[in-house]
Amino acid sequence: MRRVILLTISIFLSYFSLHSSLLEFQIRDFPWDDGKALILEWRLDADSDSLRIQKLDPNGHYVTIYDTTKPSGTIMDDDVQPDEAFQYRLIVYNRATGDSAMVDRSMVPLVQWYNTQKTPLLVMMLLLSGATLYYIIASKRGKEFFIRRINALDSMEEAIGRATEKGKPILFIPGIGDLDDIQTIAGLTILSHLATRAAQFDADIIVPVRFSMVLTAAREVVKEAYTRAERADAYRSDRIFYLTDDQFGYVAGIDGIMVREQPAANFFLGSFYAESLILAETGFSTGAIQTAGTAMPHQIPFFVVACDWTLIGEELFAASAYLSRDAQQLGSLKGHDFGKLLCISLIVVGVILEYAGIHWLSNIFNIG
Amino acid sequence: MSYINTHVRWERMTLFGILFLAVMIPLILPIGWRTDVSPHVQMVYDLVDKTPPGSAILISFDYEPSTMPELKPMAMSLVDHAWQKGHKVIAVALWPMGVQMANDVFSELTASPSEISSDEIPDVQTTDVKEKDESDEMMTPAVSANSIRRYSSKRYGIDYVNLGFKSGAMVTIKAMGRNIRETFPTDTFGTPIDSLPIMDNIVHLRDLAYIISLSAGDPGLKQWIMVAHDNFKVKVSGGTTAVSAPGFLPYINNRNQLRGLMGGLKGAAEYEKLMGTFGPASIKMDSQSIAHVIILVFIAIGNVRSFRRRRKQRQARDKE
Amino acid sequence: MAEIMTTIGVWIGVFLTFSIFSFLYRDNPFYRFAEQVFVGLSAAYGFIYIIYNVLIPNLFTPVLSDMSQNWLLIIPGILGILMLVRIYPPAEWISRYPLAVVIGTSAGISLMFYLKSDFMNQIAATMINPFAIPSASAISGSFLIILGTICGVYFFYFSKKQEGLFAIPSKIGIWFLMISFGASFGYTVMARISLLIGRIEFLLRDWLHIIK
Amino acid sequence: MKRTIPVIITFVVGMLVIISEFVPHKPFGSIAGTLENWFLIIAGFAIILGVLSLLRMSGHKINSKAPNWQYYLAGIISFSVMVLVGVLWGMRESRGIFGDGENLFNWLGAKPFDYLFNNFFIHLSATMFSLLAFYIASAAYRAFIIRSFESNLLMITAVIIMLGRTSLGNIMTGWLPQNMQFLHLPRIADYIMIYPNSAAQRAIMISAALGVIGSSLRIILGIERSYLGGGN
Repeated sequence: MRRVILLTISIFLSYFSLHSSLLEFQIRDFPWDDGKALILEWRLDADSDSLRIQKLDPNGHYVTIYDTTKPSGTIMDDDVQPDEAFQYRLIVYNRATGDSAMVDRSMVPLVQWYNTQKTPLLVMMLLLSGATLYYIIASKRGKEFFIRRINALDSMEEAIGRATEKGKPILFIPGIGDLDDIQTIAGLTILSHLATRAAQFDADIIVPVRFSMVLTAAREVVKEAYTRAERADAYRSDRIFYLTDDQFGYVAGIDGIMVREQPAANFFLGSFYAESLILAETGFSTGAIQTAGTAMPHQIPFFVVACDWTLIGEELFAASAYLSRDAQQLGSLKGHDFGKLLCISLIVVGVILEYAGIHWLSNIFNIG
Repeated sequence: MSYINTHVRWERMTLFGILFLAVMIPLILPIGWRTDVSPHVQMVYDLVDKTPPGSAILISFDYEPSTMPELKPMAMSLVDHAWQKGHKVIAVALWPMGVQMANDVFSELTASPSEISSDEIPDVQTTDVKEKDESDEMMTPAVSANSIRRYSSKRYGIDYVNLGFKSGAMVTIKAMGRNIRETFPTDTFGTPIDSLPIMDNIVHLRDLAYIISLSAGDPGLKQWIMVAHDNFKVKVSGGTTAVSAPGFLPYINNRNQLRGLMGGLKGAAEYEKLMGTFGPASIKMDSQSIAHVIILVFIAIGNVRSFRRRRKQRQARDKE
Repeated sequence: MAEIMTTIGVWIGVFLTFSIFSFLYRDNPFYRFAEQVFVGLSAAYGFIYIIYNVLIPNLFTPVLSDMSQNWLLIIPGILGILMLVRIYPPAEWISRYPLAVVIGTSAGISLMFYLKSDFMNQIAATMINPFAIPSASAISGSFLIILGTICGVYFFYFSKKQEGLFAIPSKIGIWFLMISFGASFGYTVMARISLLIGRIEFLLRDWLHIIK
Repeated sequence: MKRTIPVIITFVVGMLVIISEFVPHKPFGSIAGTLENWFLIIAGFAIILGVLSLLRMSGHKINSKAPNWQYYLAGIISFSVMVLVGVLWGMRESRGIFGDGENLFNWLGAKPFDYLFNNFFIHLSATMFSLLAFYIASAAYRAFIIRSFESNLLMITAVIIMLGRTSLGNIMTGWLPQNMQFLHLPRIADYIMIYPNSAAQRAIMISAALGVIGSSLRIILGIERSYLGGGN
């Protein structure tokens, strides 16, 4: 009997002790974020066999999200939505004494005005755009920058010349992307230069497009180019036309144009997917001089193999600046180069740090 | 008019004709070359093989008819393997057409032998049977022409379910991580999820033993890796078209972001080899091998011709 | 009846398949017919698809069912209509307004997206300890990745004549690019042959019933 | 009015999107997503322009009896029929003006729109796509010629990968002894894909990203604005 009483007392005491020694279970909002994380912190002075943190799911069940025996610690729950209350509970259990304790907490994750997790991104953006702006301003003030030759771009003029000599049209494909793809816009800015040249040489330029918004932009570009060349009268809006939104329907149409109109120069500049090789091979079979350019890594090989000239990746974006020979634009290319040097030095430093077992730099760059 | 003269045109036509035949003939008369298994496919196989019976697993059908030749054989082998191991298969789709893709696979695998039309029943069953039968501990299903097992006893809602399509890949997966039942309140046929026994005890992605995405592009495997693995720590594996496979190789790393990968038809054929079946992918792989040989021969001929032409030109120049 | 229509469907498919294949030989009436049918059908498909899957669910349904919650959607609606003003040529320039919104959005989104995923994350992926995995292939491979990435990036460097000493990394960069192009090409052959297999399967199975 | 305001709009919109990346608080946090949705809607309206352009071009060819005008007529008919059945009976889950057309469905085995899609569109699309198999062969035949060191690299890697990807590599080098396994063709192919190939792809991605960043900045700052046309 005494043993039973003692046991009861001890259970009572230990329960009490566990409860009172459980110092805290706190939930805080993750500071300066987009409201998608909470910090859960607990501290317990007594021993426990199991310590579980559970979270109330939308169906009203508590689900264990963390299971440990550590007496104190913090975890982050990033599976939350901003401005919604989330319920948690901490359950501690001590098998030897049979004690258990439970604490309930709830918290609303808040959205702040700045997301500190994005600081590396911000710094990098400011560095790159700052450098670009610096070079643009510098070139505006008359500083001249050297830009090496890009053969594929120098050859474009020649291709237009050949088309004019032969009296055959020029075909321009601004890729199969819509205007939400910068490659399409880059293609259109090159079109602006080509169309000016074509207008000067009085060559016919055909631009079939895949999306209606590209149609609108392409017409504005070509019209402006003809006006600039003082040949506004020669501009024909029906040479810039829409075919279809469908990838292969568009390609079937272009193939037809290539074999029937026999253009002497083909330009494929923009974003291309699988159809790249169909276009390039059909163009080859009609004997056109072909210039292609895309930043799609998977399609570049096909253009390299089947076209006369290929703008690889970044060269597509540099093209309009290069062709315009405009000081501001050339200055901005210098900004690209700053980015490259930065990238190379970061890689070198990063590799050395990684080898030394220091991971903070690569972690900074690994952002979601 | 055309740039290409008649000679070159005929040369091209010959190439095309040979290639067409080279692809077609092995489809009619399979050769039976076996590929060896790459470690990445082995990883996928091991993941399925080592998961205990009774586990619920998820296969995401993120493809459409255009990429069926590459991805459907993977789906067939995977579901086959999962059922052999006694897993419960839950299908979802991040692509609208994926729903139909999943239904196709299930109906083909569950078609009872009597449902298979007479021309689908093989004349020479025995030759195929001896290839498999290494690990039929769960059941002994009927065997069809391509020696893919048939599971007429597998029941919808108990052994497998098709939850259907949801748009907004990343968001959908995140929502599934929080609660699958809310993301998919019904299956694709409109049956409430609560009345499907297979879904008992399944609330989160974490309740799944593994997730396999058969992915033809974006959205697909990438989103599953980024959300299901990176956020919710569920094992993710997958199969992709051959073209996009290299892009996923970096995810097979020490963080186990991706547990194995099947790339294209070859990956599918390797999985069939591991399963001990000579399925559709293995047959097509023969076509592939022949076509590759033909192209290599073309390259060789092209080189010989260009070498001769250049020598002729040089000789002509020397004479001048 | 549905079976007959399915059979007819298969024959149509076969006819169109051969019409497109005939282009491999040269342009001909069959291809011209198939091409124009394809352009017409696919343009119609895109048109109908956008009405049912973009305009109705993203604009008309939300605006008509709950105006107070979705009033903001009126703006893109107006911008869309401004786009259509182009039909009247003297007012063509008005379409530049929606165009400016669209291009501004694309530029902003692309800038952030590429900075994150293609610039920073790729740099992070290259910060590797080459000796992390102690095998000859992994160590040599890691060095190749670091060297190849650096030289490849340098290949695109514009503001330096690539002569003398500066030509070396650029040259190495080209080698890596060439290896990669060859690899991509060789790797893609299989996917392309798969497409042809798919077509031949259709002809042999659905049409001729030679294979199962 | 014609040019300055659009440039200002581009600048403001571009800056808002960038700000929304760093400021999660309302109303900034959702700007990028909202604008993306707007893009879809504007593009949805714009498709009418495309359709008009297509009809005008084909109509012109038919009217003037230009060469091959009959085919353009076939194109216009295909377009009109597809649009008509789409509007009348809808597509897949969407209902048209006349509902789902059950009778037609029973007769065709699908909605008329889907019937056209399945039996015309899919075959045309798949066949057009499959032309690539032929073109990849002819491109290889023509271009993989031993010439310069660079083009040899291109060709040799392509050949190794092609061998390694199929059963051939296995047949050719499968017999190699254990200590020569590193010469096994599938292994070499994998090695090339994982290491040098990734390196070059990465270099292209990184530099192209710089190009995109530069172009985007030029667009937002209004330096590159040819897409807006001329005038004041």
